[in-house]
Amino acid sequence: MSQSNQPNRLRQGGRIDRARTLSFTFNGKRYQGHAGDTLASALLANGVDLVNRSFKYSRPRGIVAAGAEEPNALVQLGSTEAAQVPNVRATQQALFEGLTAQSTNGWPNVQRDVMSLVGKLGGRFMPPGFYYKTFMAPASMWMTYEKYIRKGAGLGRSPMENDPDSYDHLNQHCELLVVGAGPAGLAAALTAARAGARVILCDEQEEMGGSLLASRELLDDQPAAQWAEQVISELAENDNVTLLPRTTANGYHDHNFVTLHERRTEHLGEAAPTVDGYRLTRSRMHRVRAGQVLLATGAHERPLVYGNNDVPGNLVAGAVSTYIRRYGVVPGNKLVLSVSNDHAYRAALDWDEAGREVVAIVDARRHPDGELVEQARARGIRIIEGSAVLEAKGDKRVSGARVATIDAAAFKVTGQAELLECDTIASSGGYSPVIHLASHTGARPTWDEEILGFVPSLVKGVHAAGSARGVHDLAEGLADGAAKATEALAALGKSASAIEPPRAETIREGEACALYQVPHEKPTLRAPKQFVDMQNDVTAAAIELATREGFESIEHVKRYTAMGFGTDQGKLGNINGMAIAARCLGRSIPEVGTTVFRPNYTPVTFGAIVGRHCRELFDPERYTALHQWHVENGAEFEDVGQWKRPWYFPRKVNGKLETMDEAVARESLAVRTGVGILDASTLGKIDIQGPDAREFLGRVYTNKWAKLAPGRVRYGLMCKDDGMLMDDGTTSCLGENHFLMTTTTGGAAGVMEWLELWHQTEWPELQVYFTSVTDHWATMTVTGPDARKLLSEITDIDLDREQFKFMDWRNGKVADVPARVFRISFTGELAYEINVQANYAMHVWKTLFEHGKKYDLTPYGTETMHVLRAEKGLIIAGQDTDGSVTPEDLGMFWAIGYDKPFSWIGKRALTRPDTARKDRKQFVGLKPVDPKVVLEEGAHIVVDKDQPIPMDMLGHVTSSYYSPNLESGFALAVIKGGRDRMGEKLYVPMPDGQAHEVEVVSPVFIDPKGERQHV
Amino acid sequence: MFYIHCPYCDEYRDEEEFHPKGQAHIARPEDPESCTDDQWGAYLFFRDNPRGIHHELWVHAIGCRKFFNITRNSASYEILETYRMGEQPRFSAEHPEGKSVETVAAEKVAAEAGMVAGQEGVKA
Amino acid sequence: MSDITYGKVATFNTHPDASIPKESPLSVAYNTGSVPAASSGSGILFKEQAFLGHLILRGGAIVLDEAVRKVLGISLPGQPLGLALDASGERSVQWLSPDEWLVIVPGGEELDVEQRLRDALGDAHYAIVDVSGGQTLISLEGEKVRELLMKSTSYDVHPSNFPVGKAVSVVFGKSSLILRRPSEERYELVLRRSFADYLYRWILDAGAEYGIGVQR
Amino acid sequence: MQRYSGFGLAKHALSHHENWQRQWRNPTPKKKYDVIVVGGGGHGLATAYYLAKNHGITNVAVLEKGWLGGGNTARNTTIVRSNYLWDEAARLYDHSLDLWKGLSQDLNYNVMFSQRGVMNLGHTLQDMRDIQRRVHANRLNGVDSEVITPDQIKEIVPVIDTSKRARYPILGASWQKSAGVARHDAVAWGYARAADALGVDILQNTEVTGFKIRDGQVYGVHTNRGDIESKTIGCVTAGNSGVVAKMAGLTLPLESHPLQALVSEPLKPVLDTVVMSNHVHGYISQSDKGDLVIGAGINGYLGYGQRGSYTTVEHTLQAIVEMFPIFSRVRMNRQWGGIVDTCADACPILSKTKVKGLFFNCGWGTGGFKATPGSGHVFAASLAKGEMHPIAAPFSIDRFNTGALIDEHGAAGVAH
Repeated sequence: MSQSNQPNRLRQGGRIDRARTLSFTFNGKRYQGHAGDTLASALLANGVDLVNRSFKYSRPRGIVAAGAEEPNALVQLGSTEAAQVPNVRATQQALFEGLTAQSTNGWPNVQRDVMSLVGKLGGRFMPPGFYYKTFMAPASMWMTYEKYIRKGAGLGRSPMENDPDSYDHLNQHCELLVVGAGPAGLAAALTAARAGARVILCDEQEEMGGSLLASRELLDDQPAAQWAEQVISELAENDNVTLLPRTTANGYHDHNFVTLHERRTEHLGEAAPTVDGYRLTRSRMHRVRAGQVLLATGAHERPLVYGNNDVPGNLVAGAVSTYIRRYGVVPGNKLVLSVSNDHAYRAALDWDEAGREVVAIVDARRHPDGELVEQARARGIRIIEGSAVLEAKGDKRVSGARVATIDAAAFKVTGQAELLECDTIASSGGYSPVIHLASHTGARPTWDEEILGFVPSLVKGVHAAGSARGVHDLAEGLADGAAKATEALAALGKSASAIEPPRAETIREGEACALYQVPHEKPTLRAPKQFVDMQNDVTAAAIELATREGFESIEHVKRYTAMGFGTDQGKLGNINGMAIAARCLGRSIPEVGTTVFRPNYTPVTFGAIVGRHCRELFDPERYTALHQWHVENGAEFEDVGQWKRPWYFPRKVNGKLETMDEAVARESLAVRTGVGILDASTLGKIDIQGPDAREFLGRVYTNKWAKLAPGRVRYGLMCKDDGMLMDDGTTSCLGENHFLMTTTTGGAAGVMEWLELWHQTEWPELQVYFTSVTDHWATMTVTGPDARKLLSEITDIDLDREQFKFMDWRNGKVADVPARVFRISFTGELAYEINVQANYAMHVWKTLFEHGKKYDLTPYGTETMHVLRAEKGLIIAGQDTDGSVTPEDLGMFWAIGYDKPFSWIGKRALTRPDTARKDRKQFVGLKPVDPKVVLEEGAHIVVDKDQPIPMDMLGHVTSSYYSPNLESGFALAVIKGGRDRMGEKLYVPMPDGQAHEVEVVSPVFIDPKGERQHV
Repeated sequence: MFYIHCPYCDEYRDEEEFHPKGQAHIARPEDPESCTDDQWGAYLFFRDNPRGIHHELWVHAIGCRKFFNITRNSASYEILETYRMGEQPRFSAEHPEGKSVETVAAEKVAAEAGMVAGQEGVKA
Repeated sequence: MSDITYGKVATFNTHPDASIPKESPLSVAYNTGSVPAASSGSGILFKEQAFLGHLILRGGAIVLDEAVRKVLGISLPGQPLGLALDASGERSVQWLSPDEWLVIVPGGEELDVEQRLRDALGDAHYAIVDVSGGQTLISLEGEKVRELLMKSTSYDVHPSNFPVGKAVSVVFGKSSLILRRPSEERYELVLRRSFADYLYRWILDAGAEYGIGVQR
Repeated sequence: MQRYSGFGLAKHALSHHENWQRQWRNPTPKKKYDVIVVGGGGHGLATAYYLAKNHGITNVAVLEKGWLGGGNTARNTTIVRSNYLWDEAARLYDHSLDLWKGLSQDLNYNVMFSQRGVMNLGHTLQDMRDIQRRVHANRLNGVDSEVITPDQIKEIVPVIDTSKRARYPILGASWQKSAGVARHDAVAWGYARAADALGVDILQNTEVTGFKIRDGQVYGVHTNRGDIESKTIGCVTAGNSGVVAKMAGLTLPLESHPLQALVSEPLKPVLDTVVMSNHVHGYISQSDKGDLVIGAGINGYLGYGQRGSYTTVEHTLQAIVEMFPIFSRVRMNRQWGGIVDTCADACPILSKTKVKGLFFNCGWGTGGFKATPGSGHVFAASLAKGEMHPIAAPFSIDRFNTGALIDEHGAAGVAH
């Protein structure tokens, strides 16, 4: 084992697996670490101080913390393009063999960064808000300035290749979700599990146990970590408990919905491994609905804000202990510890035990007297009382600490500074409960003066325990976890008795003092930079300046300085920043505001949020029963809602595939001269039964239904109560109290819900039931002059024109399959819509083609359908209408039952001043004067083609095609006062300056008397 | 992400199974033809839009397909109750703590007595 | 004629001779998708029970109960989300809403059942609609079915919430379906025809981790 | 007002920034003002600024219950465009776009209006028909707009997937080159500073609790800091408009819904323009800091909680990854929500009310930020004259009774 190449690795200790050495690469250089390391602990073990450059000033930065709160150590992960992950926090990335990482900033490299010069020289010219104050002249130059500003944007970079991995979701339910498997969380989970509750326990770290894993304390006279292991193994045995290590609760949402992001494979490699032939999902989002939520999320230690506190070698005190005790890494040789509390003394004791020099403990309190203080004294560690580190010395690594006595309350340096030589400064300004999840749904945390931190305000169903609510003592935290679990279960009506917590030694701690920003001899604006938010390079001076400029709300301060907007969301800095703002404004912290957080607690890969809803599973494709045939016969498809509908069927002609125009010309001619067939199965179909079915139809349709006899079919218009057309379709009378309604393809679900809405909420007294039968029936439209000949070959239905008239329907067999055949037409030709139970559709369809060969039966798609119906002036709701068109605008007076006794939906609105206007846009036909012209759909129509812009627009082209039947382009349009403009010549101005001349005509272009459909 | 008790399925279901349908208890005027334009406009478009307790119409779209009402706080998003069409809420801006079950029962009896004559819609 | 008018409502026999070929809603999936074979290692077995008779029954519970018992020998599940089977397990009645039930019977029986129900119900206000062509039934068995369901629906499928005899309509992937628990070892899905291909692909994808096998 | 410039900045740097002045005062409310603007968001502040600058009415108070620009101004995705369908809306938004172009100089505050272009993608044939319709209308209305092909899209946005692989392949887009983004907070602060310099009193932490109305005429407001009188009051309170209207006994034809947005972690520049898709439902741009700024959908329920449903975020990111598969490994940093006041026709209300002297400017739905200068400009003119400005007139509350709606659902960034 080559211990030698990891200079900061201790000979023993820590929870790493020394038998497993892992190689990794950082900024192109190879290093070694061990299984159980994070990238951060491995870098520290190897003495890598400089891990990044800062965002704005390009200052050298090192590792500060050991967990989610780390602001600096963001790296770009991945050895191949597709495996790139930007902005990975080295403190949260488990080491794996072959891990490849780079600093996200620094050019040409992080050691010698050109931009650092800019930072050094220009830093002073970049106060907060400097963008707002400059780059304004001349106005035309901003885009140029911005181009250069943008070059400096960002931390890591996006991969430029598609992700090789996939992600998934797991929906979970539990009675109690415990977030955090530290002392309070374990005690809570155990209490709930023993009470038989369904429990989920998650923890963001590689290993459960939280602070117990690096704790100095004993539980039941054994190392705390051992107790944690016992609890975890008991929980693992319990079927009702789900343990999720490596899983971050990243968002708390309303009604106890919590998203847990489980990193399933990120600790194994840069792409997910394959196990038993299945490639694991890279990570998994657990979408948890919890009866109760217990937050045992612990606390983040606050660093002190002093000069040059960002130089590598400055750490938070707790991180020092964690690296030593959990990873067997001492991140330096000579430590100065600057504290405001007893708890942090542990860092010095651990450092001392690791055999390295503690230069001094600098304690801001005049007379620290807790047990840990005594222990430190007993070891002969120098304690400098009433003092703090004013300023770190050093450039790429701490070389010393300037220390002086201070008056924290008066914000003054009171003594002469002493320079202590050291390479590491650890600091602690107290502990901020991790309250993020509790505030995700808007609850405002409250300031607790006793613990000098915000404690969560809890919404219904959420509980906090242990450090997460300021109970930092180990013994109390354990008991608190158990007690809160019983409270949570009681809220579900479940009784549980709190577990007997393990025996823990209570360590008497002296009172902490409030210290955030350490005063300097120079005023803040002139002092060396004192960083508050290291990721966004926000200094104490910036906050002071913001308050001077009138930014008094903490929200303003944050926005003006960008404090807390980084990927760490200000976990280390926000409260220090608030304290500084409060000092500048002469207010208290709670008066300045509160701190709220938004999901995510830590950033989450888009892929994990997306889950399997991507690529081929992004959105359902709905198929008709005939889909396979369409695919095999070369259909091009159109997306209509979620349906895949054949758009057209290009044929190979002389070895070349037809264009759409060619195919559509052929298909539409076939229908007008021979016979064509359309798969119309996607139309919505609703079975309506009941004695009041007819009355109901009369209320929801604009036209009359009282007299429609069984065997007959009628077209209907459906409006909303604002009078605007919403859907249309035919409805057939199957029996006196039985109807089959059809809807548009896209409108099917909406119409079904619409009918239910009116029935359930307005007219429950009407006896009627609606049932969707869209998928039950397959619908095939056979249409064209030869339709009767073809159909008669394979049906027992009497197709005689007198026996089976237009707008009749009949039962019978088609291709030996029982069918309902509707003689309705959307093409203007003789047409039969054959409906069969969908399982038999393919047989009927194929039989039609067998018999249709001699008639050249031509399959056609939606494009030809559109052309054919447009030639007949038949609208498509949603294309020729847009939610602002009434039946009157469409000129469909024949379908408006003005004298129906019930004021049907939409009727009242038609007499409002605007809907009754005579010059509303009305539905008309347009014929281009040049028959070769096919107008652009959506083009607008004007009277005066030479009018300067803005032009007065009369309306627009809703549908436009070339008609092989008319041998001309033609269009449908809505035009102001259109019905009074028949024969008028208008213009359609195009982008190229041309204007097409058009004549306003009837929208019915073919067979105006409608004879062909009656043949 | 609401967890909604469907009063028909009688259990809590995830929000994604439901569709919100706007303010509850907006009945279509009995005689539309006698409404003024302003009255018709009020029925179509004008809404209470309160910050606080709100009664709203939802449908259990992926589920039993029944419409029902929710009393919800539009600021905290807490759902105070769900109730079937034709029922009256216990909680309201006037009664944020909820009327007692007895009061509701008494009101229901009175309302039913009053409904015998009229064909009042269930949304009223 | 395949059509009988019951009073004022039309019924319809959709079935031709048995010789006529038919295709289940999963035919595209079987033809163009993957059909992994079941093996001893399969944590999930997927099996379609195609071509069953599916009827939607609408009406008041009191009105329908007696007729259903008479015709199917099953008590109408009056409680929400109830699923009741006959002794053979081949016929079932499922609560869909306070006035709606799904009846599933062996394929070809549906018209007969409908007509017998109509005979029994007389003049009452109710509706019966044949939807057999529009949906298909899938059975899922195996120790990993619950995990597959958890990947697919936010409904709580833990046995404490989803015991035998329960059936629910739920969001599934980005579509929806009916999820049923007819017995300890079996879960059933009722898919709509047009979504069947998507749902099949979704289920296979979700089940790949557990070695899902398709029995045909 | 201390003038901002690069030179001034350098000078301040030499004095360690010790001499910067407040950007706006913190005055004590007067008893009476000529005009009161309720709501200190972008629109309200702009209204006050133009009242003072264009109409010489400087005895104006802006009453803000919290902090300036703390509502939707601080929460939107900063998109500025004017490619609206109907003449009335196009005129309003294009008027606004014109003002955007010189705004930084006008306010002496860099609002970083960056004309990096906005494209609205079409994924279905109907999408393309709607896009063409809108672009044709824009062109004849003098609004810069064109239809572009998938190849052109790919050229402008190389990282987008325009292949046929997609569930809903991209068929084309409308493209407004002169559209772009701006720095949202700076807009509020810039207007506040400029209005303050002209004498406007900006009163933060001042919450209106009621209106003083006599004989149908408004003459003041009750606030948590005492009564303040004015016979002309403009309410510009966005998501809270319904609540404010109720204090005056009014009901408005709108509802307040949650609208969410989210950002990724900062990335090196990868996306240089704004891409919007109504069909797969998401829109995205990249800020100067490097965050991908992503707009999510609106929720259909009433919501004042400044948060919406998580599924909406899921669906939005699904759409983003569908269009930009390479972003799958990019990470989402933060999400948040705003309260958008939406009308049935997705157009705003700029209107008098039944109460004389009481005006409302609301209902901007998802389209408020881009309209900030134009909205303030025409609303100020309306308050100054007592009659609605011609550009504002079609947006009267009356349209909901007459039926003269201006249906902009197709053009609104988010289909409601």
